[in-house]
Amino acid sequence: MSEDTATIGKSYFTPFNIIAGLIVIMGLVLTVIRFTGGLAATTNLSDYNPWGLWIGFDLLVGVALAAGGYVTSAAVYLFGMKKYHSAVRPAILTAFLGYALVVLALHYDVGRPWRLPYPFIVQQGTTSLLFEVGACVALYLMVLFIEFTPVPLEWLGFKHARNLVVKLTLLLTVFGVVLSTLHQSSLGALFLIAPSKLHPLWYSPYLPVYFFVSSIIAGLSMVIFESTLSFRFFKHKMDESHSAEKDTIALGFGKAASFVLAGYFIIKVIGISAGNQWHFLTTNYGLWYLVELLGFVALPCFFYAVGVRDKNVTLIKWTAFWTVIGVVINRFNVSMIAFNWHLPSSERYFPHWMEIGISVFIVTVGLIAFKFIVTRMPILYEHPEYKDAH
Amino acid sequence: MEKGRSGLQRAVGFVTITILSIFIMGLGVRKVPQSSDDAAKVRADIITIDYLKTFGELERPPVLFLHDKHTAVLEKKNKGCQTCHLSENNQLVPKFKRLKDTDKTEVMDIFHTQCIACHRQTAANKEKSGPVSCGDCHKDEITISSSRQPMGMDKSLHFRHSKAHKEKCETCHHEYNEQTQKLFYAKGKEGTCRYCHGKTTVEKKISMRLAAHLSCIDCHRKTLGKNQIAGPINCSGCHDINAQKMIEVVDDVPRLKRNQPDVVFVKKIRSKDKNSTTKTEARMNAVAFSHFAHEGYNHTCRVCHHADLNACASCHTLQGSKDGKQVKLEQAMHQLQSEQSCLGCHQINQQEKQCAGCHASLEQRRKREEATCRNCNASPLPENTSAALEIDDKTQAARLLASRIAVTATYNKEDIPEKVVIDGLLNKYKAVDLPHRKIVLTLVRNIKDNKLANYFHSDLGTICQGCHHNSPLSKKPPKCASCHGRPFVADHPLRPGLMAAYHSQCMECHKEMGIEKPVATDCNGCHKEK
Amino acid sequence: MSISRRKFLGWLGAAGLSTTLSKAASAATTKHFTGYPDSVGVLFDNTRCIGCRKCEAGCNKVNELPAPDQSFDDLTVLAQQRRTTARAYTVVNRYDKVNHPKGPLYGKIQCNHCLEPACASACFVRAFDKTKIGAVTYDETVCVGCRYCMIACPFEIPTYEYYKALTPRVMKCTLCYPRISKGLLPGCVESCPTESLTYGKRRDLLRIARERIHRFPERYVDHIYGEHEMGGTSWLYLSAVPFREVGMREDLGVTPAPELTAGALSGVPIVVGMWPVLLTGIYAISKRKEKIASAEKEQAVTTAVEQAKAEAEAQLAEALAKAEEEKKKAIESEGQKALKEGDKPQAEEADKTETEEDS
Amino acid sequence: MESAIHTLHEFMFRTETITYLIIVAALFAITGFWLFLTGRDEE
Repeated sequence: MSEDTATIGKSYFTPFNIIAGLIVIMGLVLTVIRFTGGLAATTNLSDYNPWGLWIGFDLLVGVALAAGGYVTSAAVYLFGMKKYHSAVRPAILTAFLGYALVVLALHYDVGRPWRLPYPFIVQQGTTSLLFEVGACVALYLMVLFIEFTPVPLEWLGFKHARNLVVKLTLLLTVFGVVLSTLHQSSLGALFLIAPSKLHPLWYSPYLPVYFFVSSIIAGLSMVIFESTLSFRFFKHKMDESHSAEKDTIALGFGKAASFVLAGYFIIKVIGISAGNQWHFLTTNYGLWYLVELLGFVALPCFFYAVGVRDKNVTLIKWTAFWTVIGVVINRFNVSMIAFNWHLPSSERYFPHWMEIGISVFIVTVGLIAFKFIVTRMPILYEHPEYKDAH
Repeated sequence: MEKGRSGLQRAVGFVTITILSIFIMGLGVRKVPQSSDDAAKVRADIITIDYLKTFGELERPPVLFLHDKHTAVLEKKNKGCQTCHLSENNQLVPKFKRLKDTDKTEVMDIFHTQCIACHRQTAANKEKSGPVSCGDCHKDEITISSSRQPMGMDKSLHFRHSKAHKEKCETCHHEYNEQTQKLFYAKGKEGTCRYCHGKTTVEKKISMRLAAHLSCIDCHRKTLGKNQIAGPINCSGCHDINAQKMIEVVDDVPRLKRNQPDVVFVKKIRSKDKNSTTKTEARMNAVAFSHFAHEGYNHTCRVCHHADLNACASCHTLQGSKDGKQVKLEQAMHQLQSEQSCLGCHQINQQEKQCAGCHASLEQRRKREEATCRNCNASPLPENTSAALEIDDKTQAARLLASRIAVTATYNKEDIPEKVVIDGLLNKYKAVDLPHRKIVLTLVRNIKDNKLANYFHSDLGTICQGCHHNSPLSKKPPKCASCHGRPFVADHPLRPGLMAAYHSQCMECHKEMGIEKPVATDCNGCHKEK
Repeated sequence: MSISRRKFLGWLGAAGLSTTLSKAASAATTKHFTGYPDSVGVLFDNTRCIGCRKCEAGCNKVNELPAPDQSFDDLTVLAQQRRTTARAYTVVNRYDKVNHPKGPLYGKIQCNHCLEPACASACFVRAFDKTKIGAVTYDETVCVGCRYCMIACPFEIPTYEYYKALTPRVMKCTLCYPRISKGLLPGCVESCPTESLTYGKRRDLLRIARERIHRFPERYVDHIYGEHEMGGTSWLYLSAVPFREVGMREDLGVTPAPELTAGALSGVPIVVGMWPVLLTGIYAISKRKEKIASAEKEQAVTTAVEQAKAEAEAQLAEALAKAEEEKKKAIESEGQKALKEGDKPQAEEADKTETEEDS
Repeated sequence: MESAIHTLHEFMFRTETITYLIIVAALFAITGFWLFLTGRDEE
């Protein structure tokens, strides 16, 4: 990837395009294998391990990292922090693409993807947390789509429609936060039903709270991380206010992330105490838990704080990256590493390369879509016709 | 930016320290047993050094000390027990380098300085030596497990000892005089050591463990010192299961001479105190008991005489007494869980292969018929007859015992059907010919030499009931199918269907009796293919 | 499917009806549910099992499952520990290392048909149903294939046809629901030669199990597995040794699966109910603050503008005075020109102030 | 007439179904109510 790849009129055979193209070709081949050979042909899933990378990464991590959408829009539209306004559109775009890809990935994972609407139109399993997750993700995807529509409408010049949607902003934002609260927490609550399978250090009645709070952390960090990348690769697309607000956003979101991380650390410790799981801390799993808790919660909390106090934007950016990894690790732990811990190693799960391939393919599709939209539509700059319209 | 950099440096330092400390902690936690051969070890000579327990909670895990390993090394160097043990009153004290556990620091220092000093010196001599650092002795994880077997003296071993000591019982047996506070020998009052020496030391009575190690080993050692044959002086010699099997067993042990009766009535003992208010007499007939025969069935007197060598009823009175821990005479004789009671021991006998085939499927706590009681609590001669004949209790008991018939009663061979055709699964297999007569005769033959079994199966048809259960004794008992039909009948939830009744009875019996063929899962072993 | 859908729609209509609500209200969550009263089950007694795999064969036959890799007569497979698969609803395992004087013991694994099935609780299309008779059935016509049931099942029973590309199903024992509905025995029970499997009403089975323990206390551990595990199961177990030694988890607890998620589910309506209130409230507060701030700003601007105006007026006055002075010297037409020039700085000044305030 | 509820699962299914319906209704209602509440703010 380099800056000039985005410049229209140049050769299509840029490094980004070549690599992305290869990945897409691989993804399409794997897709064919998946839908002709079944899950057995492409995954290491087994009767003991029904959920693998496609749930652990594509769904859990995907949704967590797309939390920037509701966090930013809530901050700007509900809490009145207008100085972060330039972060809203990229965040909404990231979230929209994130959720769209989550849904795409689910088509690979479930056995009969064309039945995905069944829970809503055929038979409702209302006692299932997955029903709740499904309903919220589906609705939130719609909300995000509507929230995002002003961008293509501006791009296409549909002024009326655009203004109509903008009027709905408050409603959509409230709705988005409600839905996000629900499904972010419910993703954690999915594992509440399996106390006998998830390691006691990770299993807690507070799992939904942990997932929700960590999604805020993930959202804040992703906005910082993603604006860093955007600045690096799409600098020429940014207008003055976006470039100028970039550091303000890093400082503000960093401060928020640091504080939320502190709270998260406290409730994680309380969870251990409430379940009296201290003795597990001296085991191998305990060690790994401490790595997660100290290395990826306490540490970024401290780094963010230092970064904010010293106005060190570089440190904040790196911490954001570190925190994002921490959230990924957390989701991996709950869904794969600490899950089925009671099984002998021969029955444990490790993803098949094709599973990784599909995940990479989906992320690549996301990047391509992001690049396509950012280079064409008013994401990182304000459309000249709608300046001062907010 | 300068300020930022310093913050960054601080942060990097913090990361490094955190991650390092996590991994150092992790290393501590992850410590796994290092040598795999240690892990698999079982030894009989493990002594757990945890003497400091008496002075409060242990600060470190106890040390597992391998005694034989040390004595073996000492022996090679021609060093004796005195290397580690002090002596008192011409006897070696089992404690390490001290006579008493005085106080915490002193005991701890004795172990630390002496053990480590010796290990150091051995190492200095370039020999294989023991650990000198804390964690190598005080280990969290126990990698060696103990195979120590309890040791005791049976009739055979007792005979060998008494023969070696020319029947001088006083060599070992003693009593304690409270006044003079001295041990003395009382002829005719000998009992097993454990009657006085309990699990733990209580006041003047040292524990059995201590007593045995003081006396036995000391004697063995001194005898060995005189170049005579003696018992073991190392741990495994007595406590290793294989070593125990090597101990010479005398088959024909002459009867012990301790004034025990040959036959006796198990009954209430008439109180010598004439003013005794208890007037209760047993309602059941007293049981004639062949003490002589039972001596032969058991390896030690302790099997029955668990507290002393007096008559059962001296403690286990009819109503129960404090001495008998309120266990009444009836319970003492009939309790099933107890190894000392008649029924308890007989029940254990039923687990023998030749008995278990039938008895394993019999409910132990089932209500027995009254006639069964009479097998033991048999009616004696009417009182006036015995009085007229001037027969005393002993003779009476002997007569009763002599009148017992211990022969398993079976029907005439021709009355026992030779084979029984089982044809419940004709849709799948050919009919099975059950060799009925052969089975009956084998069962009878198996218990031919078992007096206990013969006596209890002396009623005609009793042995048939092993299979023909739940129906009255009869020469022609009902067919299995007359009760067992369809499975899972609501009225009789515990009654199996015909197929399961046959299968479980045959298989259960074969399993219990150790009959390996046909294998239970080999259908064609019984059912011939159609 | 259509029935349950109608049922759902029925509920939709009934939601407002008092009958439904009152019934639901009478069954408060603190109520203890004991399952369908006459439901059936099976009691497995491992002291009777001989490990012949006849139950596996029977199951395979009545459920028309594909032939196994190794024939059911081949007992060497017992050497390894197996689990249920998409081709075997039930398997028997041998446990050699048990502390049992009479040799190895066997364990049979199949769906336990929980009284409160975790799979049913977890399924988002209600593909699983705890039927009145006791069987937990699976409806492949609605199954999406999310495999959350497999995550949820504490006994690790449901399996999946991973090898099927387009029509994979969750596979598990059905307690031979079609057969028991017709009054027949489940395939495994029917083929067991020793009645290690006792079929009957769960209530009766518990009684039988207790009776066996009571009569042969030395033969069994004093526990009926499944009586309370995970809220109780329709399959019950008796064992000669502690259940963990025959591959059964003793750490599952007695909490029924739906209760594990009840807390999280109850949070949903509260969030939906109160979040909009809370968020809109915060919005209103921030909006109000903004309003006050902008009012203050406006005022500040007005003041500034007025100040500028005053200054400008002063300048104007000065200019006028100057002009007056000049007027004396100059002719009338020139005086008018001077008046026009005095207007200019005034406008410029005002503009400047405004931009400063804005930034 | 529906038969009595015998399992917690059945109970939860019924209550949750109704809860979800209430939720949907509540979302519309609360939006409407907010508009009603603030309808004359501009005046």
